[in-house]
Amino acid sequence: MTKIKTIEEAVSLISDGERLAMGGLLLQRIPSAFARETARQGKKNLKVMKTAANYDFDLLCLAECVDEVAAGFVSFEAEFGMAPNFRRSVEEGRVRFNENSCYTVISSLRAAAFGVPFMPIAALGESYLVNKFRTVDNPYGDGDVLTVPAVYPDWAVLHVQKSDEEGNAIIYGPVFEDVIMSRAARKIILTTEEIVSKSEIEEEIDLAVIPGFKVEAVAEVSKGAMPGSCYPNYDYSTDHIREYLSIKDWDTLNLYLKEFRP
Amino acid sequence: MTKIKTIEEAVSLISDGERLAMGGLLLQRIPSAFARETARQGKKNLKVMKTAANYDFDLLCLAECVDEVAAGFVSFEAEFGMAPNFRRSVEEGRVRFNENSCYTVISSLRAAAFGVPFMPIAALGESYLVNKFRTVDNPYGDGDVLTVPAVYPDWAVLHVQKSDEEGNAIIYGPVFEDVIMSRAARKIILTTEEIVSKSEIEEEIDLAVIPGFKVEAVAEVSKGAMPGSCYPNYDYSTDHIREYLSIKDWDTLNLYLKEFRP
Amino acid sequence: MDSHDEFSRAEMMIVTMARLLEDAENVFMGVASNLPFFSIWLAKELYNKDLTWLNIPGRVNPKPALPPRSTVDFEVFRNASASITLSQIFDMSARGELDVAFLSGVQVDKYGNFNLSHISDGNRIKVQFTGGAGSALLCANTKRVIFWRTRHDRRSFVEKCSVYTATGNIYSVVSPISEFKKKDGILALESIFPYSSYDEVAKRTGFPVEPAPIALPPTEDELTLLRDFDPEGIREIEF
Amino acid sequence: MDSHDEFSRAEMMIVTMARLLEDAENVFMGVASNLPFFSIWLAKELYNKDLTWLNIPGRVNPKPALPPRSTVDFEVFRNASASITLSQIFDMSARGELDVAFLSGVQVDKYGNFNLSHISDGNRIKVQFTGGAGSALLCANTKRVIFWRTRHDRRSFVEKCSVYTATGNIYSVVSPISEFKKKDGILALESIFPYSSYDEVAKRTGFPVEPAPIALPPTEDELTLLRDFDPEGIREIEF
Repeated sequence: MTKIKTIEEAVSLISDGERLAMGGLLLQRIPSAFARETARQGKKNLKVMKTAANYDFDLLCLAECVDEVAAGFVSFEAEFGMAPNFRRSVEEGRVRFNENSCYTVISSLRAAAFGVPFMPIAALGESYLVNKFRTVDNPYGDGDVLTVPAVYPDWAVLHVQKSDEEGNAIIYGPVFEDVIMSRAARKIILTTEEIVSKSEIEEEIDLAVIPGFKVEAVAEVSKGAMPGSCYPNYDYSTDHIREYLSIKDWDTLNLYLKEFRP
Repeated sequence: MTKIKTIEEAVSLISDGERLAMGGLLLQRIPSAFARETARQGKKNLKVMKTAANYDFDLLCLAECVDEVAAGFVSFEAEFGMAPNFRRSVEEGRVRFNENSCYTVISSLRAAAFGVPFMPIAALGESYLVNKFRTVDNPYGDGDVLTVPAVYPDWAVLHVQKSDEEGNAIIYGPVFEDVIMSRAARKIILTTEEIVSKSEIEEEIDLAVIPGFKVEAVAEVSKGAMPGSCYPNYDYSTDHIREYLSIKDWDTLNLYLKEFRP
Repeated sequence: MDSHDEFSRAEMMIVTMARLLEDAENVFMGVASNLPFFSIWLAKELYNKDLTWLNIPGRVNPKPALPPRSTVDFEVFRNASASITLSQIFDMSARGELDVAFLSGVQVDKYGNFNLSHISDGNRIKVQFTGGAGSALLCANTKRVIFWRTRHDRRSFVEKCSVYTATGNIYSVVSPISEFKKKDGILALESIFPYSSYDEVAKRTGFPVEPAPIALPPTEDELTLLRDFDPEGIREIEF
Repeated sequence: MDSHDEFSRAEMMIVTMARLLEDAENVFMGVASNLPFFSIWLAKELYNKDLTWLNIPGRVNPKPALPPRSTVDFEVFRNASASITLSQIFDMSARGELDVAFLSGVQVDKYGNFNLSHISDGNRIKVQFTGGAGSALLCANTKRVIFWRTRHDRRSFVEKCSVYTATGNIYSVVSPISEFKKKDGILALESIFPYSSYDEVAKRTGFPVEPAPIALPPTEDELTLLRDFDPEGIREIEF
């Protein structure tokens, strides 16, 4: 059963207000084209989550598509500095930053992936994050145990190097939390550098870690992670990132979204 | 730092009474040579765990090396029938069968791998297994949640296709619970079809799922899973399994252990 | 082949179970599941090509060239659509995402609960069985469980199991001579296989059964496909 | 290069942290960890070749040909000994198996607790920082945490952080002009870098400091290795 859709069709599956776990990490293998199309379609009130993010989350803040960012870290790092639109959106009160530890993001996704209401976690010291979570009595020993609640994303949105038409996909290089996101989410949207034959996936079956059965759409988007990198296909684009970071108003954003299709 | 040892040296690291999570599943990629050497060295009171086992656990029962088997399923399946020595050992009271669901074995290992004292699990209906486990109040909703305790194996004993001298190892084909066992255990012993160069591991870095840092020994044992299979290297041996299943006394066992070295 | 020369008991069981998969999105077969293997394979060929086939090695939609002789046969590793782990399949069940699981046991009772654990004598294990593998989870959380057993006698089909390995969402129970469905919490005879009779089923069942129609025998299509795929008769291994 | 021409502040920080790794079995560097990258690389070259190097992409013991420009630079993916996931590295910390983690923050207080979250004004976020990444877990559960910060001023080194992103096992705090060690729950000046002075450190620190010896400058070996490996000066990117 083919799941092939255009990126426009894929993004149109998302409803305002839904929760998206977005794959990749920082600038590597992130669903950038998906984020741009989401901005073009003017989605609203999305909730996005990931351990450590920059371009995709920052753009969704700039385009006013999100009302909650759950993450451990949002920044473009040393070369480019902080994520300016994320930061401004939070400081101006348009976006709620549900700060987590990267570890608690993962633990919440694990609970959802495992179909259990919470996950016990290690102590977090006196971090203010502890106040967000509840403890239970250790049923097999003394003391209590900190927990995080399951968080079920409506969608895992992942960018991969190869997928067949059914959404069976291969990830090369670090998988980050993409596999656990795919298990935790109710449904999956893939963007892929390339749609390949089923036999090409079979040849590397041990790396085909995303099965197609929960995939609702596979959109072929070559360079779909740009301006991020997609190992080993291409590295990130400093020029593109600097151009993006220079956007200050809606007109420039619209021009940018027209220029960088998809 | 080289971890290369002979299979004899590797087994000698194990102390009587320790808990071993043994890799592979049923007849595939099981640490058979390790089990035979354990029998030769006459280890005692070991506790072994795996989801679904046959030859390795049955042999350790026959050789009276174990006092507890924790598993969901122990059988040679249709072609060869039940695991006779496991069964007799349990029925005669020499071995305690700590019956689990395969799922609760995995969940106990997950808790250990995650360093938390227990793992919440899905309901198990009215299964008698429920009596082994405790519930906690759901901290984020109504009702209570069944849990299993963390089980920390002293050793994960895994048979792999390729390892370098430091114990960085590649598994081809289904990994079963080998990865989670390696994370849950305090230390790891590997047997490997082949010790290869570090650069050979690097060439398939995405499949190098066992890092060497907890590995205490890597023993090169070609055909180390026999009479089980080791995909794609070799299939299981019906003749060998039938010969093994015909063993009825200590003399025959000793002859068998002499014949099949390592 | 059995005494009747048109089709075997194994074949009758296989097609009965295959026909139950017409509307299943995904189906899991566990350890030691020779007959379910053929049922899922046949269902994908004939009735439900989009069915997602899940198994212990975690190869999604395997494409075996030959029938496997074990749960971990290379035929179910080699060609497949994607990889998942057994633990993740259990998680799917825990999440309520698994449609059908095939399970077996040594005893099944009139409530559809079953025993694959042991027969005990007070605190002492008298007879140790294989253990229920994943069944305690799967039976309680999978939408529909098809229980299959290659023997049908009063020691297997009992009023009440001495111990419950697994309970829950039993949907159908298939034996060599009949099929039961769970209705209002009780196993009710659904059909009698063509070479059997109500009397035989009633005599061999340890709880009361009401009469039921005769099942449709395997079709020509079903038999041809099965026999071409399995010339060596691996499907008969447990008979 | 800084005003002093023999070595830069970045180099002084790198070698100070590298020397702390002599007896570490494994070391994790998180996101945005330019200087720790060089420290771990140098420690493996000079002081502790068996050290296990863990990072966000989960490549164990990467062998970069060039210094990376980001956390997810291909240089730390390409060649490595094995693969692990970030989640599994956090699990190692939860299990008490992680020896050293490098963490950073915008504010650190005299108790060694730090803030990488925000400055708030009652319930309103006034200044949003990047978030602490994995630090709440890592600081509480890793055996030794090395906190590094490329600025040393009274806004960064404070009496008490307004909010705690992470607290716990701070072992050393390294700034461009000095190193602190946590003693009896309080940060105590451990050494003053050769181009600085007690007065400067005291003036720039928002809590009381006692005098301490001058640190050993980078050795010839350390500098040669670093400069040969990093001719473009990636190590200076945050200065």
